[in-house]
Amino acid sequence: MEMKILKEGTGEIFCKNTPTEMRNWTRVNKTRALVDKRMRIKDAVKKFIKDGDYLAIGGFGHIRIPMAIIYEIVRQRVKNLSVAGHTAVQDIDVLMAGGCVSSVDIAYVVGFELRGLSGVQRRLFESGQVKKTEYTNGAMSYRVRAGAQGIPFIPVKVMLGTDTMMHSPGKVVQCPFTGEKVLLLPALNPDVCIIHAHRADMYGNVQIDGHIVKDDLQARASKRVIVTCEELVSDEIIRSDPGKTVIPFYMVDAVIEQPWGSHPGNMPYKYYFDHEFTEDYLTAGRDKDLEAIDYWLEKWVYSLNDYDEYLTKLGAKRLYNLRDLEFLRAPVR
Amino acid sequence: MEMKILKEGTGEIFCKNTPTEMRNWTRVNKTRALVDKRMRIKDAVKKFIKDGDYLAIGGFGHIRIPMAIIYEIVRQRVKNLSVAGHTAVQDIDVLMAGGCVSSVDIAYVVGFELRGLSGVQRRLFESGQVKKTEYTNGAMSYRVRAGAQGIPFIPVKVMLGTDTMMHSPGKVVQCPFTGEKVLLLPALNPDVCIIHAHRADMYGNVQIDGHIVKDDLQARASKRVIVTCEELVSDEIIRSDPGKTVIPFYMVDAVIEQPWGSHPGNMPYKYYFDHEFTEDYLTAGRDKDLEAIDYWLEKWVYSLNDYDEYLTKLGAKRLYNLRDLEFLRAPVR
Amino acid sequence: MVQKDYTLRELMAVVAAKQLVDGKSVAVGTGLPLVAAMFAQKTHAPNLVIFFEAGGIAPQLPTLPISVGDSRTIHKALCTTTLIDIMDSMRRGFIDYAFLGGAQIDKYGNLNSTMIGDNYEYPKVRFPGSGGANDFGSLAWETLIIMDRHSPRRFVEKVDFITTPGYLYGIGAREEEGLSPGTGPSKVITDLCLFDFAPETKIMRLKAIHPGIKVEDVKRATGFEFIIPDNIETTTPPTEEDLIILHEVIDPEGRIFPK
Amino acid sequence: MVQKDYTLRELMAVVAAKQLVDGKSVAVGTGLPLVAAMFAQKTHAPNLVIFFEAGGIAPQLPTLPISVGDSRTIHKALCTTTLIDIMDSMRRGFIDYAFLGGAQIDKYGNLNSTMIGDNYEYPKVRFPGSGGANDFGSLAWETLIIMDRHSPRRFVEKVDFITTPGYLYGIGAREEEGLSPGTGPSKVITDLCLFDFAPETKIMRLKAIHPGIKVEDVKRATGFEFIIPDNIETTTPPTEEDLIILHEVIDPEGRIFPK
Repeated sequence: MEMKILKEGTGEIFCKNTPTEMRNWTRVNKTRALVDKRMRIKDAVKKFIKDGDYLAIGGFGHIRIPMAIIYEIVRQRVKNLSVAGHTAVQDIDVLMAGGCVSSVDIAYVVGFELRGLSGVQRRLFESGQVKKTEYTNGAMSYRVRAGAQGIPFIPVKVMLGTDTMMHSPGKVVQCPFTGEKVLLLPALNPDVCIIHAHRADMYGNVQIDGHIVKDDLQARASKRVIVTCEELVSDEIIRSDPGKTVIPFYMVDAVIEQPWGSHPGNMPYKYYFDHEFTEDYLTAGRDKDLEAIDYWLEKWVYSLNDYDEYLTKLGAKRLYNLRDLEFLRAPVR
Repeated sequence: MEMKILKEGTGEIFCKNTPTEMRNWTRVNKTRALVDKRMRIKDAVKKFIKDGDYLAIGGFGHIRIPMAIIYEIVRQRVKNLSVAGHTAVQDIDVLMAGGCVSSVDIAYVVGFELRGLSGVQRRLFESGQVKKTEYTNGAMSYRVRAGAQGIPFIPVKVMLGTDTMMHSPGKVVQCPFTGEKVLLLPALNPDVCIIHAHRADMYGNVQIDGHIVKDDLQARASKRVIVTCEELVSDEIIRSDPGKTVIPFYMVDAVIEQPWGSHPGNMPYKYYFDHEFTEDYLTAGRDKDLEAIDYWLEKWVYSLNDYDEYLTKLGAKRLYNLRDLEFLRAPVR
Repeated sequence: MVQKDYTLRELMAVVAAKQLVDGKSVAVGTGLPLVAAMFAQKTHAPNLVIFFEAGGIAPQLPTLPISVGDSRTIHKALCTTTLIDIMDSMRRGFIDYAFLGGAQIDKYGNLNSTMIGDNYEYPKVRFPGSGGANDFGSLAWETLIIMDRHSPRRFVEKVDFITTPGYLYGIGAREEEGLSPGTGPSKVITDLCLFDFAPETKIMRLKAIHPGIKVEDVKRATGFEFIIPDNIETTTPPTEEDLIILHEVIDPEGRIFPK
Repeated sequence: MVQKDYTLRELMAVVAAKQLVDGKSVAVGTGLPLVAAMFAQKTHAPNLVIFFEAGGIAPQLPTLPISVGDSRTIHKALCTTTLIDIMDSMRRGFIDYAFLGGAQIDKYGNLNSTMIGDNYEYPKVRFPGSGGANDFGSLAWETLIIMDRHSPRRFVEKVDFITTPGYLYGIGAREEEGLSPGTGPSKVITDLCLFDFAPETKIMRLKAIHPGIKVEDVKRATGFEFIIPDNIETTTPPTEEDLIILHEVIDPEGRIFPK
């Protein structure tokens, strides 16, 4: 008896980690002990993100995105990253503007939802400078779930019959139990996952308020997990509500307290989008003169030493206005 | 190209629902509107549980189990149930004592952990009166996850090489991406899932404190979901902490406020085991004279009209002592 | 002639809203789809349940979100969860409608939101790709497509890339490829007209035209042959009250309908 | 002769505890395994992390649980989650040790906790089945097996049913069947002795015997041929302090070690 492969896509698999290799790697490289994992963002990026790594980003492209880490990756000029474009918006755009990315698993990229398309990404994808394989948001989540579960592939019921499938590495087979056609997709086990959360303790127990999007799965599927949080709390606070711990400590490699760490993104229950900042950024990226985006990067990334300087440059008033906006109230300051 | 089936088990698949049938059934039979789903346990069991149904039970066998519903199923003398024995302890034992069960997907049954084996279950399984197929706790969760995801099968990395596998319906194949061997198991989509939770609103938004065990997946995979809860709250309370909603309303068919609904089981943060009650029950079940268990059933199930009468018979003092036990404090009453 | 006391976008929003039946559920994107869903809730479908792809279920929307994942989409929600959980619910059959759009559409309702050009490696224009669109188009019971700027460049014989499945290559094709039976696009709402799909061929069929539009206008704007039945309805323009709901209740900031 | 100032159960608990290295993680069942893990935490392995199958991670155990899912297993835990999440973490390689037991064991460490008899349909005795045992034995890095009542009825040439994989039919068998490389049982702790497995054959090998026990006693009690190396250690009996920890700190209610 057999399951015939009826059709298959030609998309390249950018992330080569297999579940078995992940296990073996985890055994040797991840501590299970409760140890203090606080460090500076600079050091976390230096230590855990290498040229050529496959990167997964938490949040939803411009919501709850780990921008402080993103800027630091650009600042350190990391090269040839592959990125999970599992709704990637401002996060991936800055990385691509900084020249850090060489290939992308695309579910949603290039777009800024209602704000239109990105000039930076259009340039890089349309010129073929950045390689790509097609998926869907659901498919990317399914792949990461398979990676988290430690199985090498997963059957899905999306992408079937489309060019999206033909530009993926998916394989169509018939279910040996029901006979129905399913698409098999390879598991995804990123090298690094970066996440911004509401709170964490120094051991790496991470809690997120509101929708989790895909961060639970990505942390479970990845080798390294770097977490910034709005608030670093004691483990007693974590232990008082352990059902809220979305990512347990043993998955996490570095924890950094970084308030406003998602700017200019929206951090639910904390601050809303800095719309003007993003529009200015998009304008620079769409400028035919490439110096415009380089100027932006110089101004907001390279010329600054760290995220503290970035926040200082933004100024307290601007930041607190975003808090007012989040809570739909008029600013008082 | 093909995936050859290298080995396969002979276990019977008791639950015949397929993901595609589930979808079609759901479209017609499940309301998506926010409607009042409160009803009496008696009516919920009558309306939603039929002879021959496949039943999934929430909690962990003797922890957070929906005993009020279990007793009502026995009282209504439902017949020929198949049950997911995904750590099934006191829950399945009472159903089997009541003659409601004809087949079981076994991961963990017969045992009461430290309390030893069940006489009732040994009798029924050893005599072949109740049919069985073998799985593991992990495997049953994976099957339910596949059912929740709406895919007909799932690859797993357990059961391989064992008699457990040979007495399951699993099929061993090689992964078409990595070449490694995996076991394919059929998805599980139960007809009915019964759950006891900490709180719910009348629409069926369900919140559980502490470990979820498998209730999230089982509710997602099942056709019908009946929920009892310690506390029925307004939807405003649910909306104030929506991240805690483990089961959203549209999956749920009936909601019943039933404090102490898990007795003699342990309800985390509410009450501990009624150890004496369970020991008495086990003693009756182990008695070679079958009248002993019939007497127990008559006394605690058939002679009572509903769970209110059961609680009255137990008495307030006994119940509040279990609360004290949960919080490791001396009783005052 | 189009009456000038309402805009085509307003008309499209109202026509889209009317496709939604009370007590059903819809997965929406930002922009017109969300406006249509909110409008339906405020008028004929108060029990319509709204799902957002990023994990928000049945929020009490305080204002129009900018993203399908932003704070507004989880405001006083009944459940906040994960993207995969929304997709799983859709596959389980819990989501009746999904709104979609794209850069191109063909007569079978196949949508392209990936690229323009004939070389995948070097597209003339690269668009976002599927996002959740292919998932929605594969899994929701009915796909409602909204396409503005109805023109032969967007309504084409063959899309450059099938991002999201319509009826693929005709009747039975979705089932043949393994997609869930009983699904597919049911309506296409444009700034000229409303299409449905002929049951016997799954080819787009003119169902209604907007006030002042002629069948010839639609033919000129469409790059493929669609079915023209004997009876063609005219869509109902928004009433005064409808416009008040659109402007004052749903979009007081004028983000979708500039003032 | 066994010294009578400690019981064999106490000795087994202490010997089991000593297999656990500080800073590693262990998935435990109730009874002796949990006692061993708690004892290790109170002595040489304060940074040992405890996982419970039903979803409790790193609780501060206030007292001995009765079930691997009861309230005690989530008391002030760092994370409370699902059974499948624990299994996924184990498959990802995060869990070093799992404790297992069974009704029968063979020379390759295969465990039977399903049934006694030769007819699956009508077993002489039906036991619980795998529960999480097969998952643990398939996925944890090292399986530590605790078997009391060491006798030829329990240590058999061929188990009636392989519930949980040991080394199956010898070296390479686990990998051949598709189990995760580098896993398998590492120790068997009985009331007579401590076994490990010979690296070249994966057959059980006598590593140490309890004080007062002779090799002959072990041979008589074992229904298969195990490997007897030249050097056999003697296990270290619990100290006075060990016994105080066992009785007063871990099991003050005398549930595992009746007073």
